[in-house]
Amino acid sequence: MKRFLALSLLCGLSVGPSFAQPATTGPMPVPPTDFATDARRSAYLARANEVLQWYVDSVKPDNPATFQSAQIAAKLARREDAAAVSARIVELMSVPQSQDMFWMFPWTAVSYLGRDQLTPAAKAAIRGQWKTYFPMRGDTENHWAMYYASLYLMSELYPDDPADSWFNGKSSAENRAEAKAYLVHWMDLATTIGQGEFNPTHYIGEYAIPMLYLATWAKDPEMKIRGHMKLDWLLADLAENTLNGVLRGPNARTDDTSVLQRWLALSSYFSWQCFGNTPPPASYGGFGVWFAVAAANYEVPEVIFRLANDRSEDFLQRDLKRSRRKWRYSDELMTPVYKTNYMRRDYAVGSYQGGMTDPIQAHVWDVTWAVPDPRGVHNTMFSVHPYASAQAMQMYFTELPDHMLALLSSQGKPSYDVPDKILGCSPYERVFQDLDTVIALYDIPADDRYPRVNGFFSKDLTDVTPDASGWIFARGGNTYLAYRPLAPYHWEHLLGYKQLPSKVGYKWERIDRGEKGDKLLVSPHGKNGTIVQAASVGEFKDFAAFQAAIRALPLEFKLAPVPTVKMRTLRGKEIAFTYGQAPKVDGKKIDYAKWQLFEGPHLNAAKGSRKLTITQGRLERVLDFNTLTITDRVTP
Amino acid sequence: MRPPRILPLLRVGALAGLLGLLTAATAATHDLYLCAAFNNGSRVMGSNDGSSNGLFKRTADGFRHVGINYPLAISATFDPRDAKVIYVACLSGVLRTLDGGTTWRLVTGWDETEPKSIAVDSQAPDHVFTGLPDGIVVSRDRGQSWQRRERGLPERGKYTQVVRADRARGGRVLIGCESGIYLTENGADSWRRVLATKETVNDIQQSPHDPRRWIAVTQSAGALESRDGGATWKIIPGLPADKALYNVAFDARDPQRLALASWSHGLLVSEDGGATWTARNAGLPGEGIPRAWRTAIDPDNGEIYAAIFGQGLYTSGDAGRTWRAVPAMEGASVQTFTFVPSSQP
Amino acid sequence: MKRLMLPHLALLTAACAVAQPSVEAPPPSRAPVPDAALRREAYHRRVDEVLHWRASGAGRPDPATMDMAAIAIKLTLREDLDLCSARVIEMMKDPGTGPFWMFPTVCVAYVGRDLLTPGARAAIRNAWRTTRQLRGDTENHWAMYYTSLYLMAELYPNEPAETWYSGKSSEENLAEARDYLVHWIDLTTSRGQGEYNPTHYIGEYAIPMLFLATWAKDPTMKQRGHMMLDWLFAELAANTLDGVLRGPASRTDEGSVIERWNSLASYFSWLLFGNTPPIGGYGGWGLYFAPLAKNYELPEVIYRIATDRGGDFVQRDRARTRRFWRYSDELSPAVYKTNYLRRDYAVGSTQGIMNDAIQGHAWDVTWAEADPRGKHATMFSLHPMSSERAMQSQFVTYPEPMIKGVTFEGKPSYDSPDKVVGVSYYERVFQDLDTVIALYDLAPGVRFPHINGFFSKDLVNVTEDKSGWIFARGGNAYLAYRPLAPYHWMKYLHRNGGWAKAAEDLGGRLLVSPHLKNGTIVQAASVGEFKDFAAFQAAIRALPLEFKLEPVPIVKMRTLRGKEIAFTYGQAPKVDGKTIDYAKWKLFEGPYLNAEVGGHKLTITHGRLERTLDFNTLTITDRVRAN
Amino acid sequence: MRLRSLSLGLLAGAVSLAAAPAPDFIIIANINRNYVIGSKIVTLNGLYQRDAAGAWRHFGSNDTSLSAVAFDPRDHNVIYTAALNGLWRSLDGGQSWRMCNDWSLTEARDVAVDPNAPDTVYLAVTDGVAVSTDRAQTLVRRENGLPGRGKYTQAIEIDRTRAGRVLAGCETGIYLTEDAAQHWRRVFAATDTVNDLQQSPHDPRVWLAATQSAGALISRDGGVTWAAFPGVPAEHALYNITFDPANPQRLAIGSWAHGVLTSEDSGATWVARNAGLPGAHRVWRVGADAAGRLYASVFGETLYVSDDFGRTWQPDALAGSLVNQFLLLPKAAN
Repeated sequence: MKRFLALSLLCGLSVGPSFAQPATTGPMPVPPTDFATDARRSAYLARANEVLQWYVDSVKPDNPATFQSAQIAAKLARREDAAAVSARIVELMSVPQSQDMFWMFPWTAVSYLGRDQLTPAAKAAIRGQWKTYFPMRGDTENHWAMYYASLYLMSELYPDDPADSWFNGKSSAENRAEAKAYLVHWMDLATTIGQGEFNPTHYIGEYAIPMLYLATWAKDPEMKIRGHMKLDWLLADLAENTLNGVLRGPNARTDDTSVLQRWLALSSYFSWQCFGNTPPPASYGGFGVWFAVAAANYEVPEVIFRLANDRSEDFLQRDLKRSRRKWRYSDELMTPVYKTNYMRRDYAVGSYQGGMTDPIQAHVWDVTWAVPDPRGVHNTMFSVHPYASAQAMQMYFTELPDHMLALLSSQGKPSYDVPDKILGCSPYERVFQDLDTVIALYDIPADDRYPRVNGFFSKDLTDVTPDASGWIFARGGNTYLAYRPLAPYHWEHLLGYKQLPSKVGYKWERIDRGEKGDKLLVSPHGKNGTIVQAASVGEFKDFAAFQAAIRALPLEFKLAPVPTVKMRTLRGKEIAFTYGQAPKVDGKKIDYAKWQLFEGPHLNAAKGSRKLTITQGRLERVLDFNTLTITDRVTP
Repeated sequence: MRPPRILPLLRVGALAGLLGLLTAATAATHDLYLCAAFNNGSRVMGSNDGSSNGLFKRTADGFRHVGINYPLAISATFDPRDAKVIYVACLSGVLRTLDGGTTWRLVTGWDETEPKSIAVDSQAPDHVFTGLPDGIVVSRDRGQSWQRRERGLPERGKYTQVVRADRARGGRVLIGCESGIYLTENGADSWRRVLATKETVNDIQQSPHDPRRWIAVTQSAGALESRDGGATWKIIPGLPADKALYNVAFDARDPQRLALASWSHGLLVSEDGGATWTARNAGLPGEGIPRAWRTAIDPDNGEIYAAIFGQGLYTSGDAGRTWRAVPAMEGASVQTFTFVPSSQP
Repeated sequence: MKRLMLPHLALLTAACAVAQPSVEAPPPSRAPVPDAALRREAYHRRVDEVLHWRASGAGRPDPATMDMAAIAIKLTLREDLDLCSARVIEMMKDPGTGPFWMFPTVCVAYVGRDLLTPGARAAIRNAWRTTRQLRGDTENHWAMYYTSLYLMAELYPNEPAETWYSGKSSEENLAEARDYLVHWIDLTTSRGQGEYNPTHYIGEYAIPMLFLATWAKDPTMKQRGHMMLDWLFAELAANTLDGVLRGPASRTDEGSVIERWNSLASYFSWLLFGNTPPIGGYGGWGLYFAPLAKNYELPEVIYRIATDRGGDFVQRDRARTRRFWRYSDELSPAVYKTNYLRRDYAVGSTQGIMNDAIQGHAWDVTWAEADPRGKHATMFSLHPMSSERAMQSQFVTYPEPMIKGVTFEGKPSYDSPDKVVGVSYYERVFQDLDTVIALYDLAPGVRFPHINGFFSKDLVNVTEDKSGWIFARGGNAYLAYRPLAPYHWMKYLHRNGGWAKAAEDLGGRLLVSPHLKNGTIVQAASVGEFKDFAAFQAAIRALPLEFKLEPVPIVKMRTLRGKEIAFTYGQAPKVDGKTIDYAKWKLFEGPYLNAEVGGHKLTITHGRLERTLDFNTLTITDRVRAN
Repeated sequence: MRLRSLSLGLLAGAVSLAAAPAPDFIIIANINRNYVIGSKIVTLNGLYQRDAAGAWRHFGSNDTSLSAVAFDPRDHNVIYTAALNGLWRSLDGGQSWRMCNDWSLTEARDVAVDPNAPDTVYLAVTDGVAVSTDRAQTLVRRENGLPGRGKYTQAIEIDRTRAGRVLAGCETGIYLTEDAAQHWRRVFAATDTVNDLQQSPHDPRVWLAATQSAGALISRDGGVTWAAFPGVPAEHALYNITFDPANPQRLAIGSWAHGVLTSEDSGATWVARNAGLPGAHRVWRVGADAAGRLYASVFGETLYVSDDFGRTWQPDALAGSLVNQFLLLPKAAN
């Protein structure tokens, strides 16, 4: 067992400098108003340089541990201290390497950044490790993106080396061909039936960085433009799914922290770096430096920049994504994910249809609200079925059934097999969202490990008001929220996790923050459901008026034989939704088969098309992988 | 305790009981290879615990690491003509050495991943069969190139955990899949299902005494036996079917002795050819039932090996009645045992 | 009268303290840098060289050394911000007029929009109220004028008419400027550049276009600026050899005609392609490109065209003459331009047309030099026309004062019999690959009834052969020059830029052929194509050649490349019996640049890279052809 | 030089200037001899008015490119100037200006206001004629009857006796409209440019023209038919022609090649009057003030004045100036 990425691994390399990160701890960045090329460009470069500066400053002369690959890359990117850098590389390369693709891409970056700066000895030292150290390819799409992009670039940097000079016994040409074939295949998948690790809170770095490297360094113009296009694609997806720079909506893979504090994700580094509209997480997310070292070679297309920053109009975006590969116990290798995001100035509502996408780390739906400063704020509301299952694990992992649950906690996932968990998807959940109404229905077998539903109530909600009507009203930021559990419930404190020092694997302690912490609405009933509706504070005279409006809405539901809800939403839509059946809106069935790869005011792509059209105002950018064409158009 | 960092040769402890083992090992006619990792089972991609992992070969001084330090090596197979030709199924694909482990090549490409098991057709040793999470690839040039050969396998349900070639008849291979056992008799040109299961078939073994006799263990269908070369199967009654069985081992010296590993039941031994089975867990580590991951029986001396998940390797000279820890294997996770006749060049 | 030349700003900024490394260093490597990141870094280093050169010492101790370029650069570098503001206020007390004042001011206004003090910004803004701006009369003037007006109107939107010198509101100014720029782009992308193949004026287009691409708020104008900038640089790339601009030029000057490297175009080649040294002071105008240069990325396909030539190529383009206000049946007749570029030399020409009254350059053969600085690597002939009527046709002037005025305004060479710049009514040119035939039929009574052929000081082995050919070698090119009428030699005296008061002897000769009916044939070949010089000469001599000069000059010949050419003054030339039909010429046609007349769409190609600039849909498309 | 919209009764006979309000004497002068587009203007250029003391007072915008000026007869605060940029208009006596044209009109050569329809303004440009009927707020081309090519228009002059009757001096001759430029017809064919057109202040039917290669012309039928002055040479360009407002017999021509040519017998005979002017002639414009004093602007030199109709010349102020127009402007009602 393996492969649950803990990002802290790489952060750990930068031995915690004691000085401040200006953007992380400083005031909220002012959303850009000057979209001129020079203003955007200089601010973007300044942000990248802040990262580099921070790393350069973190080197302590008397402590070699503070001088690692990230510091090396930062110095090379700034063309500083090439001699010292070379010497340090020789030193670092003199011992066996580890970390697999997380080793590969940094050292690929160092090799390229240093190709005209490093001593021959330093270059040879790195190159030598590509023979002696055998990095694993991993088992996720992000692993492979890093692995193959790195292998591709290194085999281009050393284009004619024989098979016995590479760890895997393949020649440069063989490695290059294999890497290219996979990357093309992956891009093909992602641009026809959707991104696998969609809406990534963290993994965006593991795609964006390799793609930036391809765009920057690939010699083959095809791979160069592919990298460029895919990077645009990823950032367009990010831009469209962020509100004030904070990623919203469902995620293929995330973690407990990012689910509660949406801002605290690597994606916030990318919003900061590329869009300038939210602070970066500490240490620039750990991975940030690897983007920053090559950031100058990329320009965020203006249409994407504007897309990230303009929330003057509400919009609804529907995307098609993919589940992780289901090796077994599924009729389909990759099941389609129908993702919805409804974005308003004050809040965002996002979901997919429920069911299994990733065995451990998925997040299915939520309502998140805008806050002036997102740091430390748990600005979200959602419910989950706390599902834990060996068979679900086996679906995705090529493992025997018994040991995985037992090991998760030592692999950094202590919350997987606990009844009060708030992360993960379930085969027993069905979700339907129409604008800012979400209905989640549950039909959990009685013999399930945890036959209950956990609803998350943030510490940052105000005026939480259980109403006689059955609705629970609350306010988050400038958003009124109404939460309707469909079965009896009780409240618990949501316990937090504290990581304990450990030499082997991870150890955790659970913490109760008491009344000051988050609360869990626990509804211990297998047949169950949650309805959430949201509205802007500005839409109602006062809280009471919102409550009255919610109460006035017709709502019928029953839970047996399967949960079913009929209701009118705050937006006047008549919804009929039965567990296991296609939802109906105003009498019309939702036909997921008709969903496009992207559909909305800003991103559009037909299923299977390999072609994304990004639109914002009069700007349009088309990324066409069929013809390897980037088209920038301005509508007159 | 953790193994020393960066140590390809595992040091041998001074346990008296060990000497017998080593004596046996040095006198053995088989070499034993293990696929093992020393990461306490908690391998996180990208982590660094400094351990040496992958393929190990038993030597007089203990288990010596061979070749690449690869934490997720699953199984090793060798060319019956030339034991220097070794195939290792690992997370990245199939690793092959032609020189006994000095140099290696990852012979598969991007579209083969996470193989679990490899079989070489002893009648046509250039033919290599690899089981993947999504089916079967076959090489007819000692692993240099690979083709999918899945005619007769279902579109879904061909997750393949184990691949075994019939040593008696060329082109005859059995595979244990998610949806049962499939058989080819023409070198994988076509397959047919010979046993249907709902969950994965975890291991298949051919009897060293009677090539028509096969035993399979499964995740939820218990253990099964075939007496007709794998064409038909029947449940072995004495074994539980409620929990997954991981693997099974014949004793090449004694047709009555069998061993079976299971996470939930521990180490099960039969001394009557499989008619009855007894748990032999005393002395194995763990609270309650030991997490028996793999078992094997040394063809040279009948020692039973038990790999306990994350807790090392144990051996028993008395059919599991008592167990000894194998020194310097503490914390190891042993994935497979491969006995290679040492008479091979 | 007015409006001929750009002031030589390079002189104004010559007083900077630091060295200009690239100006003084050995010529840069011409090898292409395939690595995009290294290429970008090298580009940025060149930009920084310009910025630091101009910033260094400017303003301290003498504030008067801070001109607008220095202010823009210091603002870009975030240096001496207080001084910048003070100096802006000072300079705005006495604003200039016209596009050459406007665009530097706009540059400072934008670069300083967040850095100048409110007082400094107000001073700039106020100058745009108080001081009338002349629009000028050339396309480059208007490009600068309207771009500047456009950007100021966007920077200060919604302001009333009385706050602008034009008496028009921000919106009116914006609309007018936009309309003109769109019109100009429309004209250029459908019928060709007016001031084509510009040795100097490229700056006066490229800088405004970069301003638009960087600062225009209206995305359509931003996109147009970006696309035109690409268009200009694609043209530059395709017409340079080793970074030096080649071929005919709509408007140029003596310095650039005989020393082709010595032009602002070389600054752009240096900055963008890195393959030739920049001219001194970075061409003066280069200082206004540099502050923004890092906001532009030269498309790789253009870089490749400039630096990575697969082989010899012919590029045929269409362009336009300057507007003929009178004395012409057409306002702006078509120019048919040919450029043949090889590794060792380039041959370029128009069909022989009065494209500009003063500054045209119709054809030449230029060769490559390891270091182009100071080299007169060119051979051509011309009729030294000086004509009041020609002046009147393009200027709103009376006949007499114009010629005086031209000299008065800084072009004493215009009315000189031994001049080497200018086009003539009486010249017709045809080029096939590396053969040029120029025929002359001068009207009796023309002011200077002779032909001047330019023979560079850098030619070697100039050999007057009894066959009538004059053989010579320049660099790795063999040259054969055939005057069709008797001639004599005279010393070439150089008036630098045409404006220098003194005529200097830099070396070189003029072949002067004082006959109205006349002609010149030039053929070129690479040294590597022949065993030795004698073999080249023998090959030329062996070519069938017939010509007569009466009643009009006519030449029938076989070229070194085996083509049978028949060319009669005033008639369409024939190649291998086939008449050249200029009506079929595309806007661009060649291996790298292709565009249809009226198409508004340029396709730029190199290897697997393609970039399309489509003004119909305001679309930039980058494509990579898969392997 | 043009005399426009004048209430000529006031001027006839050179009456005492003290008796009636003297007309304003206005010129367009450029004093920046080294100006090239882009260089700094260090002197005042454009409109000058002579004050009572005889000094030249600059007003309006400093513009080196003005070629002509016209005033609204109803209100002299409304000023139109033809300029490099096109047409500039002031509504406040020159304090503020509006560039009335857009990019499609440029290098205006002449401007005229119809005294009988004073909202109507005619603009001569390098490629034709534009007309405004709203005091130059909007300008439209009106070229029906002008040729496709050959309509370079140097001079535009309005018949003060009839609204909408206008003559245009073009590359290809003189064109007449009688319907406010709805239609034009050619009344005189030239091969080069017609440089100047003037209507007599004494007899509105009498018109003069100066041309580049057809000599000087006179029409006695309101510009419908034209005849060359036999005594005026035609081989060189004539730049402008003027009446003497004080004396109907007196005419003067300015010319680069010939200098000042004068006639004191209504054009029957002509003599060169260059004594006292710099040697190489290069006369750019001639003009006459209300008192009959003759002025000559000499290219590259300065403004000269003669009190004896050209027999002797003295330098005036404005050294280094080049005058593009002399204008006598009667005092307006306001």
